[in-house]
Amino acid sequence: MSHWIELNIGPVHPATHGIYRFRVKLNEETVEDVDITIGYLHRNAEKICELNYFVNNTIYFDRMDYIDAMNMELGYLRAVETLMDMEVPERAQWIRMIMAELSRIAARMVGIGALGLDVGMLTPFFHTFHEREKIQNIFVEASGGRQEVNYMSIGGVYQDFNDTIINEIKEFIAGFKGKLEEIVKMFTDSEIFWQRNVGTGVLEPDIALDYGVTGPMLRASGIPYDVRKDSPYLYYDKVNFDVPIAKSKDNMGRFLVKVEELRQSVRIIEQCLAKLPEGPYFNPKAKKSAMLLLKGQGDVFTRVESESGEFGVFIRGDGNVKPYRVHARSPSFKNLAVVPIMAKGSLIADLIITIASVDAVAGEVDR
Amino acid sequence: MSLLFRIHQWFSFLGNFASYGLAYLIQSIVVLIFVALSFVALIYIFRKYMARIQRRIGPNRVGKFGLLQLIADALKLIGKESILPENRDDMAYKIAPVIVMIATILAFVLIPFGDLAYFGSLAVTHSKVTLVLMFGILSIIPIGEVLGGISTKSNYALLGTMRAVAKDISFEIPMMISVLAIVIVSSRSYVTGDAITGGLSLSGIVSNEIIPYGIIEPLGLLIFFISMIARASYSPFDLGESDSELISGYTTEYSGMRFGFFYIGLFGMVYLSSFLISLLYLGGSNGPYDSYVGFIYLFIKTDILVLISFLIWVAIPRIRIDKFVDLGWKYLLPLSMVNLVYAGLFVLYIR
Amino acid sequence: MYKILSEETDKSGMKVLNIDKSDLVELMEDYKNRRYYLSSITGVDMKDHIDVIYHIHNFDKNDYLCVKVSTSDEKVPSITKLWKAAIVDEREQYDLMGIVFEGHENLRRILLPDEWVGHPLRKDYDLNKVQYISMDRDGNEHVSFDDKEGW
Amino acid sequence: MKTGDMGVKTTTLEKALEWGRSNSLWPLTMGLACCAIEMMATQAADVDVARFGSEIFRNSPRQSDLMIVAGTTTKRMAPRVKRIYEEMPYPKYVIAMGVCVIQGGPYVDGYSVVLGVDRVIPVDVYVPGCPPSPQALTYGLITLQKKIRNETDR
Repeated sequence: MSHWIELNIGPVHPATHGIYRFRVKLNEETVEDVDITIGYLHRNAEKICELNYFVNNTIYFDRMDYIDAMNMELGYLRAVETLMDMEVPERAQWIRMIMAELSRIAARMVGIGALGLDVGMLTPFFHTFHEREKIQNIFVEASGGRQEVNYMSIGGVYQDFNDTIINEIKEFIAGFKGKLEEIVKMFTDSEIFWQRNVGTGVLEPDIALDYGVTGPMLRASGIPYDVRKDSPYLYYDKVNFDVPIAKSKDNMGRFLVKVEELRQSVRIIEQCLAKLPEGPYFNPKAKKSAMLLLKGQGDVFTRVESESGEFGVFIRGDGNVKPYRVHARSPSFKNLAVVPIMAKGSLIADLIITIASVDAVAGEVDR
Repeated sequence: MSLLFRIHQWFSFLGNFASYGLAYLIQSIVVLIFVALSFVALIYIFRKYMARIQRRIGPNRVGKFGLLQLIADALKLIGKESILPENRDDMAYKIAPVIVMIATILAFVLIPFGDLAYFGSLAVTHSKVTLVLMFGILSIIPIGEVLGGISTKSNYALLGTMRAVAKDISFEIPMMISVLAIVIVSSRSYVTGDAITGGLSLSGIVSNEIIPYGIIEPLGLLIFFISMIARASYSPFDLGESDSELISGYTTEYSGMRFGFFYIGLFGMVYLSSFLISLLYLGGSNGPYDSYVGFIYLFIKTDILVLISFLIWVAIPRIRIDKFVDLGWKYLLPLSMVNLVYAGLFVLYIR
Repeated sequence: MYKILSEETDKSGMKVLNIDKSDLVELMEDYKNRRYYLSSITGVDMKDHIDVIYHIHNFDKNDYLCVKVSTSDEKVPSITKLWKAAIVDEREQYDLMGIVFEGHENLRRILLPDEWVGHPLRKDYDLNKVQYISMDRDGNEHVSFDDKEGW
Repeated sequence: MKTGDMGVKTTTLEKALEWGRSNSLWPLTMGLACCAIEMMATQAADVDVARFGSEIFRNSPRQSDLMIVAGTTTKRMAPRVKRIYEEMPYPKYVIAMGVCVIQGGPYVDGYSVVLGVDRVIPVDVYVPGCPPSPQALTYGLITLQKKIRNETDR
């Protein structure tokens, strides 16, 4: 005998970090079936991109994965620069790398803090946001924006690094190393946190591949795939870093992979700071007065590693100043589709943690 | 000499019956006002303390240092519209917060507050069975929660109630058994080894508790503390509410002052459970010169316990319901049985 | 056996296979057996026909491949039998571009409500015709062009 | 004064209620898009909106007084925003956070964004920015508090 309850989680619910709706069929506390409805944040970015100049579209990509804005910009600009055969000066590439990694750290800080809230720990959230605030101060110094930065532009970056920014980054990195361990300790020292994460939300690697899952979720299932390592962009081939994987395939594995990636990000930033050369920070072909005249022709599909996985951008240009078609292959969109499989048969409390560990961002799912 | 008797003497011109009635009333009000004030201070401390742990400042704009924050909250809740859900079970919906509120107030009246200088004993109730009454009342509060959860006909509230019931059943038995062990131990004075009476009243237990029972049976203290966290239902055992999963569990559909009652019930339970632990296991108002400042001892012990509770609240994640039921039945219950046998052997030994 | 119409390299150095849409499933099956996985599906409205572009990816060799199909009647065979990832991708392209994937079991709109009129990423979609969404008590969505039926 | 003849007592009571109301605005967690993260930052350590009495972010609309509409409201979300607004008990207030909520923001050309949440629900305070910084949101909150304190003087 079974007692069905149909529970509606979302669109606005503390556990859905963003707005999607999970219609959960419950047999007492056990999840029998999950039906995901998305589209509550469909902001037609792809349509608007067709109406705007190439250079203006960066802001819409900023707002896709809104917690990891730098990597989104980078994804778009890589595509545009490939389309236009635009060279990016060396200094600008290193600056982009530093910013992309900082942004990755900032995004992870939100994810980890929210995971803490979801398991019922209030405290780590505030500590992670304190760290995130420091990164945002660096962004403000560099670009003027806190979160949706619009820092990179075609052919380089908006503004050069000055000594203040470099010192701030160095200061942040120095403090963050210890702070990260402290935050992680808050989680891993708790027996209950282990109890709730180990063995829940298991994702088998073949299912993950079948559904097109990428990013930390795929790595936590045991497949060491990272765009930064496998097909390096910027200068990721000139720095040393490791791609962590987890064998356990569960929520705890995902958490630990994310944490280890934070450590690797710190490593990358340190190497970048050491290697940062002097030189121009934008390509003179894309100077401000000429930006609106940049044209592109042909098809291009490039990808970068964003905080939630492989972010690919497809652009078709018809030789005009506006793109003919822009399409984003967003990782969260795919990652979210496996939630029903991961959650089936588990308790509702596990479902909540599974959703948190997927860490999908609504802006990127719906675009 | 007790405060009750003194008030009775002041009003003795009204005759025996009326003056006793008046004395009970006045003292209840005095005690409740005191409890309410300390309760307000407690929530203020909780907020500041939590903020401090979380690198924040906490309320500091309302009144000096934000002291009036809770008054503002209360005023707002009173002025708030109370929405009645359409599919509610009307009577159950309306009566549930009242049950929680009244039970919380009643429980505070039963506490023997100890002696204070000129006033003597501050206890309101001089019944011989306050222990039984107290745990009776503690069992009434869940009824309010269950009624509130089921009557709103909301799925979140229903799930929250199911969890709350499962939680209540699995911890109340170990709790009661560990209290039984206290009653057994306090049936004989461990100073003289003589049989003594008064083991069913809180004040009787406290008066016999020269060495705190927490030292004699630490296992009992542990079980009782865990049970009391579950009873007060804060993190890690806030299963009935579980903010991030079930919005706010059985209180989801309550608004305005009706929600305020539940809110008071939650914090009141934290306070009450700290009182109970310090009475039963930490010696209550016992200490040097306790006939003058016993009340202060009780108060200090309780407040330290409250702070420990808050620390647990903000630092520990929520346990999953099946793990909690496991904990209750597989660990707490056998342990409390062991504790009970140990208490019996202890009594035999001191005899 | 499938026939590759032409082979080229696009600007990012990716190999592009142009094929006829009747060969699509066969070709994809072949690549699936070679451990390729679907990465994304993109539809491009070229006014007289629609290009459907599949990106597939081999994780062992780290090889990206682009398969292009063009259709003039908005219909393309579905590849959901091969990869589950295609389920959401095809629904999205159906929703925004109006490509009908034949053989997809659950081809509903995914980002917009079911009653929405038109496919917004088409070049002939009229942005000036504003549509409004309202919701009844049970949470069902209704779309209309009348702004009074909105909120 | 509402009725005119009720005398000083009513005014004092109303003032007290207003004071309580303005100092204890419990916001609803209504994060819709990008601004939600900045709303969380407002709640978090460095800005700490708890100083102003908005400590408790309630998850249930029944227990909250203030709806901070943080992020782009799409047409699909608008009826739901309205329903959640209706679920809140009076007195209730709305802060529109970010330009998307105020008039559509960068998505003003599109087909699926509501051009201003004030077409759906009444808004008390507008906080512009994309997204507004936590300081701006705090300023908006203080403005709302001032507005509430002057309600009966109208």
